[in-house]
Amino acid sequence: MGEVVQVAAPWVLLAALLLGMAALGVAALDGALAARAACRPASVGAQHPLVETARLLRQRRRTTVAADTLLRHVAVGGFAVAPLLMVAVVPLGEWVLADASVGVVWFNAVDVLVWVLVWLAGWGPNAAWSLTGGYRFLAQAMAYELPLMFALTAPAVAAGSLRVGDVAGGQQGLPYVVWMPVAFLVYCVGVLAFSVRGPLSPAGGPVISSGVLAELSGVDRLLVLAGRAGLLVAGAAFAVPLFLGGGSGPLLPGWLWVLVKTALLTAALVVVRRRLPDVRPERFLALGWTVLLPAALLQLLVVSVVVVVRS
Amino acid sequence: MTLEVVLVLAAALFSVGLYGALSQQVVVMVMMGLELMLNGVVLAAAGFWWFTAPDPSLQVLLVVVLAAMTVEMAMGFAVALLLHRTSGADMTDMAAELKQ
Amino acid sequence: MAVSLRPLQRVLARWAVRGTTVLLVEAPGGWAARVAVERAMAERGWRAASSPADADALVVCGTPGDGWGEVLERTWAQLPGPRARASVAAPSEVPGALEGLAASLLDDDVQRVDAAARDLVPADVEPGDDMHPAGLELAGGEDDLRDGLEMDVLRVPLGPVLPDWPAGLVLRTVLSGDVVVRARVEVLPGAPQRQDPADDVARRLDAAAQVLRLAGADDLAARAVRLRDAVPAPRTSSTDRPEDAPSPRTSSTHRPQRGALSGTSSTDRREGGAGAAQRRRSAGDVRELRGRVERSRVLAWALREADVVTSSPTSGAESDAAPASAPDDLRDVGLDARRRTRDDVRTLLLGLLDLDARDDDPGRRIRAALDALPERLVGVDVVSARLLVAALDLRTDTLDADDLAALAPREDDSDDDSSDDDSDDGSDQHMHHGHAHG
Amino acid sequence: MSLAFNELSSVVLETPLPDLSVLRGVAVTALGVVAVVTGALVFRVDSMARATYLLAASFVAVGAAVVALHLDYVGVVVVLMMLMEMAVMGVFMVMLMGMNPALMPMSMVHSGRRALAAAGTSFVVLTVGILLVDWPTRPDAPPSDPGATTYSLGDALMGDHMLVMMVVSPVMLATIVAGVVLAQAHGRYERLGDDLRGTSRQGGRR
Repeated sequence: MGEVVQVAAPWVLLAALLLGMAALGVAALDGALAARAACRPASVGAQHPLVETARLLRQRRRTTVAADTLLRHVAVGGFAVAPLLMVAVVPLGEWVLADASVGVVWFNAVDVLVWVLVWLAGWGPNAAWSLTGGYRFLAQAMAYELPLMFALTAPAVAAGSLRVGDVAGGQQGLPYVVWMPVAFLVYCVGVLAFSVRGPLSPAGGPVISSGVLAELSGVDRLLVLAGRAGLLVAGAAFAVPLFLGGGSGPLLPGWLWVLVKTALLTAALVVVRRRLPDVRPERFLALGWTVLLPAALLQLLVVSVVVVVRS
Repeated sequence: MTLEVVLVLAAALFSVGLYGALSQQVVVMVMMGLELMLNGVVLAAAGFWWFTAPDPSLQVLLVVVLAAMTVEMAMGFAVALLLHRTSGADMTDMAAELKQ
Repeated sequence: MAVSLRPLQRVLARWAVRGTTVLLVEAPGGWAARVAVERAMAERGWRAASSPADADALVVCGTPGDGWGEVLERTWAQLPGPRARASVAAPSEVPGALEGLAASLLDDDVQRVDAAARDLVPADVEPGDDMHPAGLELAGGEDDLRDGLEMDVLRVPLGPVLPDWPAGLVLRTVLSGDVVVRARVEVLPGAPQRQDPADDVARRLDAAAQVLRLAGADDLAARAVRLRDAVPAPRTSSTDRPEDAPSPRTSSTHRPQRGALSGTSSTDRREGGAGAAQRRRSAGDVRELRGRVERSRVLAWALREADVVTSSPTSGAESDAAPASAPDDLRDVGLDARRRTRDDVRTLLLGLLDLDARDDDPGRRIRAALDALPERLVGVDVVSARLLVAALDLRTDTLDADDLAALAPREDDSDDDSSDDDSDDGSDQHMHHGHAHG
Repeated sequence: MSLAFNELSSVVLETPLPDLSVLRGVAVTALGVVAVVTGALVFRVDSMARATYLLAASFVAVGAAVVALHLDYVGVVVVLMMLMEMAVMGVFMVMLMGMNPALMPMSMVHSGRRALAAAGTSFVVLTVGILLVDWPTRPDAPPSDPGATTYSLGDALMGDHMLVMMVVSPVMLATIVAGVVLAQAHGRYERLGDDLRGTSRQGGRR
């Protein structure tokens, strides 16, 4: 695969369009799976995102007493922007929006931004369920963030670069997922967690009346829902250059391979998400600190040793 | 742009932080002041790096400043929690009384 | 300009109404109506709302009694709009009610008038002062049970308008952070309804579905709902349940449950064997579901300690004030008081799906559970509290008039010393209850 | 990222790229001003949440300025760490301030005048010093490849300045341990009993 070329800024519109369509796809797949579970025609469920979009576009926005409207707007707007910031460093074949020299760290910084957004979305409405959701997310956040950080580090160490394009180019013939599967799995757990939906969804979920979503209606709600799906897609898209060999593959052009791999991983994550019950933060804390973190560190050790031996 | 502009901005950040650290009563707000002072240090160091020295030492200094910030925050929170737990104190004045 | 937008708006409205979200409110005695509404909603592709902000329509199931008026008005005011509301007292009223909702939501003119008549920015914001900004009381601190830290104390009533929550139940909680410090049980009454013991299996499956839904196990919950809707009508009750009459409409493929029900009731006398076979098959399905729930390691792992918050030994001081319910009573209702049982929710869930275990006197069990609940929830976080309440399958419509009088809402909102009052009341009611049921 | 910024501005202005250093100068100055303003507002607003996240905004502005000065790694790490810290700090603010945060006007100032005088003095002294000192200028051109600076940082940390790394790492570890020990009220043995299973625990309420 050749060098990555940074494209001009207006292409961000195309990226936004792609992300939006992928987010609709996530919701459609989720709806179809739900419909199938209820023994109803999957096609009806697959229409769910369009119907829901129409409904929320038509619905009025409401506020609560003594709400911090400014912070709520920041959170809602941030949800729409964060996935875009993530995919900005993901090369689509040979093109990338921002060929940042520290793309991997950049991605990490944006996924930490999600902490801020979720908490602000919980804080803004000044209501009990929202606030509880925001706090519960932060309670769990560190337990997925640290393992995720080390999982991100492993491919960067192997490629000897923090530039996403270099990491993708560093796995000619052998995608990193083959010899760092643990890092890949830990990374996927992280994606499930920062996309703020089950099974790691302490900020939402039916048991706290959808938490940070509880007081949002109309366009506000639509943006947060779309942002949530967008985060899942962006997480899957970032895994492609990091673990899945980027645009390399037979027959098809690179950009198409990136899209195909992203779509497949996204679909897998949606299916996993449906099959697992919600995990409570205190349960996940134990898992994160005692299993995921040591596993990620061990993986990093293995990768480092391999890199040292190979050079 | 000259180095002076960056340094004056950094000095302003530092001074605002100093004001916060000296004037605030609540431990957490004092810590915010300290953080702001270190923020100024970060900006100044980056300016120095750009304008005077291609030496990586300044970058290393920046990493040390970041580590210092982290340690300051973590220990600050821990001590604040300890104070809170033992005496319900959350103000610096109250903590000063503990010494007597 | 406005004219040219009309067709577009109409298309948007038509699409929007296809996915209407409904906030279901169930008054005690409204169980059959709610189930019928849920069934009809599934046929239309409608969804249950998780909160008033999410809802397009408010549907009240059953007949609300005293004390509901204000609750319903407040909830209604929280719907963002376009909005519509309906009351469904009996299953037979369901089709008309939903038709009405859809028509009302589709009617842009009606909705515009409604929207113009109210301002969604809360109008009741008072100027307030330092200690009461916007006229709200400030949250104060209180010792937390979890780790000895002080968190903001909030007074949060749970219910009666809450998805997957017992009908009419109001849990007036004082929360420290997300941990329940105090709780008081109230029940808003519904119209008295004759109990049908034959509904027992369906009601258990319904409760199990609620627990599974709250736990986020959506697929299992969907399975439980399907089994609930497919429970064959019992012979004894088939004659006096209006919805069992053979439906004149041809049942489409999406409505197997209705077809099954009418088939059973119309052919009941001639083909008792077929009904029995169907009941057997249904029982087999329930057993299969129970097996899946039991085998799911992830679910067990996720539910374990679902009601336990590690409370520090220092909080043992609380126990002085706590009324001593006999452990036996708690075990009767499926709780283990000796230790804050790790597997309470899961055990209760499996119990719900165990068709061999019969609930002979649900009234007594539920009364005991309601008595035990306030004490049991102290130190439990609010999320676990919801799981536990759902798993207890609190059928408030089995309470008799005396019970309801004892659990009626009280004017004085919980003061600082109300936990003592509550505990006194609790034991008092408990004795009274023991008397009533011999 | 600074390159992306250039591209963006060239598209927006539809003019050929101006001198890079001018653009960079404007960007760094503007970001610095944003950092100072948001930093000052931290001590002016009434809401704990807003104060915390204004501080976060100040850090993000400085982080962006650092990136614009081609220290990509350090700049992005500043953003990453400070967002994380401020998210945690918000929780501590709410927990330790002991009043309703969103609603109540807060003035937590003591000895405000003295602090103002001290801050003003320090600013004047620093500024005068900055303007008087004859700063050296680098002989070569400023670095053009942020990737190379990141590499040189890593090279320094793992080479000449290894000692820094070796000191910082144990300090961080000690901080984690000390923080947990100080902040925790009850250890897990105390909570769960000697077997750590919670069976022998006398806790709860009976």
